[in-house]
Amino acid sequence: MRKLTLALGALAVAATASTGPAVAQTNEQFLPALVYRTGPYAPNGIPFANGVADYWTLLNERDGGINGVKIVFEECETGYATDKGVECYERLKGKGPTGAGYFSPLSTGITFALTDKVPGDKIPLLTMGYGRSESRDGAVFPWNFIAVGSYWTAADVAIQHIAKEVGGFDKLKDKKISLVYHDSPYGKEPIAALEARAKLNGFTFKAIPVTHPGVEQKSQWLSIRQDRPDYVLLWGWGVMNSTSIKEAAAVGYPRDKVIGVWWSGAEPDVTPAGDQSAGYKALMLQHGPGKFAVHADLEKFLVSKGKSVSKEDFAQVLYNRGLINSMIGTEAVRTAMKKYGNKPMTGEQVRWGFENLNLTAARIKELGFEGMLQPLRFSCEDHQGADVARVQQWDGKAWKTVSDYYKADDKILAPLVKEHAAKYATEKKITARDCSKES
Amino acid sequence: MFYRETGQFKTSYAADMQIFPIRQDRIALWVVLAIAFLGIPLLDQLQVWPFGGEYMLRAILIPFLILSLAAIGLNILTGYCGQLSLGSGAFMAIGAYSAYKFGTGVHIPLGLFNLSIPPLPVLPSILLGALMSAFVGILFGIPSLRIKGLYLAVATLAAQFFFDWVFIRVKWFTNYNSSGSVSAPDLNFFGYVVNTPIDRYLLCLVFVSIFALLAKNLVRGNIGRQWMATRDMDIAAELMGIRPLYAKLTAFAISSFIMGVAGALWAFVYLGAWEPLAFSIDRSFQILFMVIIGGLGSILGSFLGAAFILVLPIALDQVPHALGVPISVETVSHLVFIVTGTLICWLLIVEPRGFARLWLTGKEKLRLWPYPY
Amino acid sequence: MIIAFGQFLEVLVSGLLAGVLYSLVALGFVLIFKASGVFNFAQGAMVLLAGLALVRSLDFLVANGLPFWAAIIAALLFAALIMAITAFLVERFVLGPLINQDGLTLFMSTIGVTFIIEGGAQMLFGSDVYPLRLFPSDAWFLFEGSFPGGLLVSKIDVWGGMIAAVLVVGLAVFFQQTKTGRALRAVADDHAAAQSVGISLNWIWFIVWLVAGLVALVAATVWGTKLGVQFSIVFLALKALPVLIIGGFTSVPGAIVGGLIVGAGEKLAEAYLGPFIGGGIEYWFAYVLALVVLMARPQGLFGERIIERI
Amino acid sequence: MRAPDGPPVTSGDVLLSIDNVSLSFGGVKAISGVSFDIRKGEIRAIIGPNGAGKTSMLNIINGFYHPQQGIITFKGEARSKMRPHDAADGGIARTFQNVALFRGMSALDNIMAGRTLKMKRNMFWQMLRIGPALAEEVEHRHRVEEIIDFLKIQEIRRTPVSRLPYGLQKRVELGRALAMEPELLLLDEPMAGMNIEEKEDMSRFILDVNEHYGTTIALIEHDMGVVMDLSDRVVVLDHGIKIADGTPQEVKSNQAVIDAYLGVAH
Repeated sequence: MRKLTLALGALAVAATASTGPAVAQTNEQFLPALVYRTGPYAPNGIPFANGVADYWTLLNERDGGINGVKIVFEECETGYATDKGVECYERLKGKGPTGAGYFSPLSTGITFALTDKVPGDKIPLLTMGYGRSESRDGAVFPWNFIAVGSYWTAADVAIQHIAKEVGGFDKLKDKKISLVYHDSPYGKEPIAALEARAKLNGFTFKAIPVTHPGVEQKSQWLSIRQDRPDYVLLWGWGVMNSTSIKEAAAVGYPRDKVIGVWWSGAEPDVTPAGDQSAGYKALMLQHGPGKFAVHADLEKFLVSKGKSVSKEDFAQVLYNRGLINSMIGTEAVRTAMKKYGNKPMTGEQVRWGFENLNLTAARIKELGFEGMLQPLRFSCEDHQGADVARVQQWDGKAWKTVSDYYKADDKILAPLVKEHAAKYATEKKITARDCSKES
Repeated sequence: MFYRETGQFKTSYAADMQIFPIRQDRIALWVVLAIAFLGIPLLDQLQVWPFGGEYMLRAILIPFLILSLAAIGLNILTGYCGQLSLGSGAFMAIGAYSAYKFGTGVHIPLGLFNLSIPPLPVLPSILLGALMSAFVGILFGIPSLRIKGLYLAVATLAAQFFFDWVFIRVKWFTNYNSSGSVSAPDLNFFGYVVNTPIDRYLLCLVFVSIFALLAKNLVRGNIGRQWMATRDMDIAAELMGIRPLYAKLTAFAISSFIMGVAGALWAFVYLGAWEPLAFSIDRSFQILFMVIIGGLGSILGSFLGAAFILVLPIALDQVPHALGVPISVETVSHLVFIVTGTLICWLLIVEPRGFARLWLTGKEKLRLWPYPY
Repeated sequence: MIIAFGQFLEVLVSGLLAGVLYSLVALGFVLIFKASGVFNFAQGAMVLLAGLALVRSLDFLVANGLPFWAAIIAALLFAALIMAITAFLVERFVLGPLINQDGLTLFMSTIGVTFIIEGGAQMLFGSDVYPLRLFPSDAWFLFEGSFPGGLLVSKIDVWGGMIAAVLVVGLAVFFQQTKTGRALRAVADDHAAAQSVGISLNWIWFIVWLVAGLVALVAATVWGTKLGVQFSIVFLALKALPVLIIGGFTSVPGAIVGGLIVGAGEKLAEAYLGPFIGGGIEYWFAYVLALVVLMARPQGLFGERIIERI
Repeated sequence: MRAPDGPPVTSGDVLLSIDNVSLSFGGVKAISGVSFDIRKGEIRAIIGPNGAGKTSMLNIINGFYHPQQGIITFKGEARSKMRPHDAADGGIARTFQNVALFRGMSALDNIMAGRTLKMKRNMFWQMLRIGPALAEEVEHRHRVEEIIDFLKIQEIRRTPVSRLPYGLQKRVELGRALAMEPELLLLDEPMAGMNIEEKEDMSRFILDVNEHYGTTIALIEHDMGVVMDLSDRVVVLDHGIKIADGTPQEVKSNQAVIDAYLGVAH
């Protein structure tokens, strides 16, 4: 027992010692980063984390922070594990003079766990392109911002693209579309939207689960080979993506009939499979890889001075996504400052900033993200802000954009969002906000 | 000098059979309990170091208590009864998901006879959930009558992977949620909603204290001796009339029950919303480490092991940061792996019976100090 | 009918071959368990370490202008050296001091070793995914005349099968024909007796860990080509476990037969049982299969019979 | 050592009888067609050279081995085989050739474990450990302390048995068997590896048990002097066959026994 108290005492020292230095200066905006640079999903986690960090550093180096408020950030390694993510959240949420501005966990599991905690702590969650699809409904989920696109958007856009390839929605009838998915809440999210689409467009939909972490998919792809679906949608993460592409090649399934979600469409997903990846398509969370205006600044202020944390992943898909993620977050902070003044913002103020964020085309261009992001505007009802996506194809060496923007069909998705949000509200006994009364 | 039992005479067997026959130990226990039940809430109320903010409670003490409980559960099975289990995660999951089902209403359509139970309050939900876990524990304990040692561990792994799959695949358990992730109902105890960190902490503390006491009573009573006899020499135990069936299955049942409670608390109190991955094989291994590092066959060891395994990576993670050493999280995370591994090996070399034995040895030395002869 | 049979055959064959790939990992377990009674949980991590050492040195050498074949040989030697160093360190600092401890303690210590290897390997060689291309990974389509679409056989699986066969023969020769191999068998039979005839236990343990490390390297070449060298490779240990259980902890042929049974069993179950109960059942099916075998034979199919005495 | 004036128990009720029992392991005969009986209150020795099947005989009596053939009658009930817990329930206790104590437990707990069958409170009472459960625990502790006093092992109560010297381990094991309050006590080489002094102590304990508690004892022992002093009747096995049965005096002069011990070829 005495040992126990000792251990706890020692721990307390460690815990408080670490909160010490951050409090020193007051004109600092603290931003936490939940990252996974190790473990099974590290190949995908690293470039994203690098993009996030680089953009914040860029703001500090180039602009001296946000409106003169310096950004202080700290990474915490989650290893993609929910309980570790919760620990990181607890550790970081109170740091800095005003606490954490917002959290981006980059994990559906951690997002689900934090969704329950953030209303109490009054910190917004920015889950760009992942998380609960129904959290688009800002009336029920005031603290979640599923920016740019949800899995239901992705599912809908994928079907639209298939329809275009086969020559119209009427041609979808009697087609077979299978979904190979990571057997977790992440992978299961699109099923509801795909089932709705299947009912509407009359194609046969089949969902094929792959057990975490997805290193063994032989039987799944053999069944695809025997079943011969017209298209295969891929909802994987980490090692599962490249394994899927390899198995598709091994069973001779045409890669250009495989369409991955935007989390299955980055360089670490295709390079391990080498030439076999050629032809594989994936959705874009609006953006692709490559250098844009902002990269010139990054090279000038960071890379040339050795301040960038990225290496080969510079300007890759997930790195760019990290940049966008940081940009949306810091723009929300900037928006909040318009109302509350140029000082560090609390989570509650940043939430207001998100809800009133309006990234126009002009503003996006000004920020150097033209070509990476379409206009984005949050509102009380709409915490997604945009609903468009494109498709890219891997030609064996690089990703090439092969489609225009598709807009997800609100007639299908809006009722789904309403239904699931209402269910969540009843379950958690939440009374939805009345958005007509919000300013 | 201060730790002496000289002059303390027992006048009855009942007194000799207390948990801590030595007075100083008893005092220490009361002090720890007083700190846990009164001191920590007070410090939290005053927001005194190290309880500024909620980090200490929410990220350290609550998971520590819950995982200690799970470790006690596994210790009964592995430490006391000698049945190696790698399926703790599964039994925690069964506790969590069953409690969730009882808490949100059970509805089983059986054709004409629909079985419906209205949503139950939290406390009965958790206990019924744990009961389900105990039931499944008995089921998966049956192979232990034939299979032993590492081979048995595989039977428990079968449980682990099977239930991982069940809770992902069978939508009934997640109330047909599209994503298969569920969130806990309100923690309403007799009209009082437990919500603040300190309330949650005290809730866990009450559960852990009660179950630790009950577990301690079991292991020092008749059934505990049967478990240990089965562990140490199952054949001799059988020839003395100890039925292996009864001893092993009760151990499986009690152990799964406690792990079920821990699982429900982990889901309801710590995570709030969870998916099956929260109870994956990693969790099973984590609990097993706690038991082995803490000390097989020791309730105290379960607490020590839980503290060590939970706190070590967190502390290691924060030390370089606190010292202002600029190391990337990547390197830190790798170092955490290396240091944890090294410490496990080192501890096993120094004392294979874990912290609990180190503690006992220390106490024996202390008893003689400062005059070793 | 002919289609159904073709499909069945295809699933069966690919399952058998996939099983052999598990056997590659399981073999490392068997070697160490047989010679030292240690259940080596670190085998999966050793495959990761070997793979990382191989692919990183290979990439480095190729980038520096070495011809591919020379680079491969050099990289294999480098990886073998890394495994030898690992074997030495494990023997010297972990198992040496733990000699005469019970099986559970030794098992736990290998979990500690797993952590050290996982952290160390990633710190030294990086935690990204590194493509490795040693074997072709497309497929043959056999009997296209008999079955529509032919019978699909992955080339890499066949390579894996051949390598496993060579490995088993190699190990058999090593155990039967070499002096060290015979010493290993003597130690496996009786520690004390082996020591009394002058066999150094430390040396033997080093050798056995080295051999297991080399087996891990072989497994890494195949699995690295299949998955890319990355952290997820450590999960193979969990796929190898049921193989090991079915075959018995102490039998080299058992590891192969166990692999065949697990591979075929889980693939057939996924294909023919999975659709009815929701799919994704491979993982637990392998374990349930192992459990069923254990209920019939508590020591595995090829394990040594446990006789209870008092 | 047995008081010379006490008449040897040569007649009385039969407690256990072995009738034409055979046991083999995969074709190797360990015991073939052995019959003998054990009378209430006697000390019955089973002797024979190594490999004679003595321990197998004890294993059959308390149900660890199941003979392929033959009838075992215990307390008037005939069965073809014993089950270990039937034997224990019926009051057969046992010590082992190679000490089979519960090594992770203290001496006290080992002996308390012997009371298992006598303790009736269920798990839920034990969990609470109040009222009747505590009273039961205390009551049995009293009984166990009597045994501890009897065997003079008070000082080592709390010591884990794995730390005890061999002689004391044997004593604790006897205590554990006594705690079962057996009607029939099987002792497998209770004095193996002991020095003279320890042997004398152990002999005294065995006689005391037999006299004070009236416990019937069957023992295997190599030390002929001890056997002749202690036992009322002796049965001699060789190669799984009974070659002699009778009082120590009778057996001692039996030619077959002498041959067996001297190794005369059959």
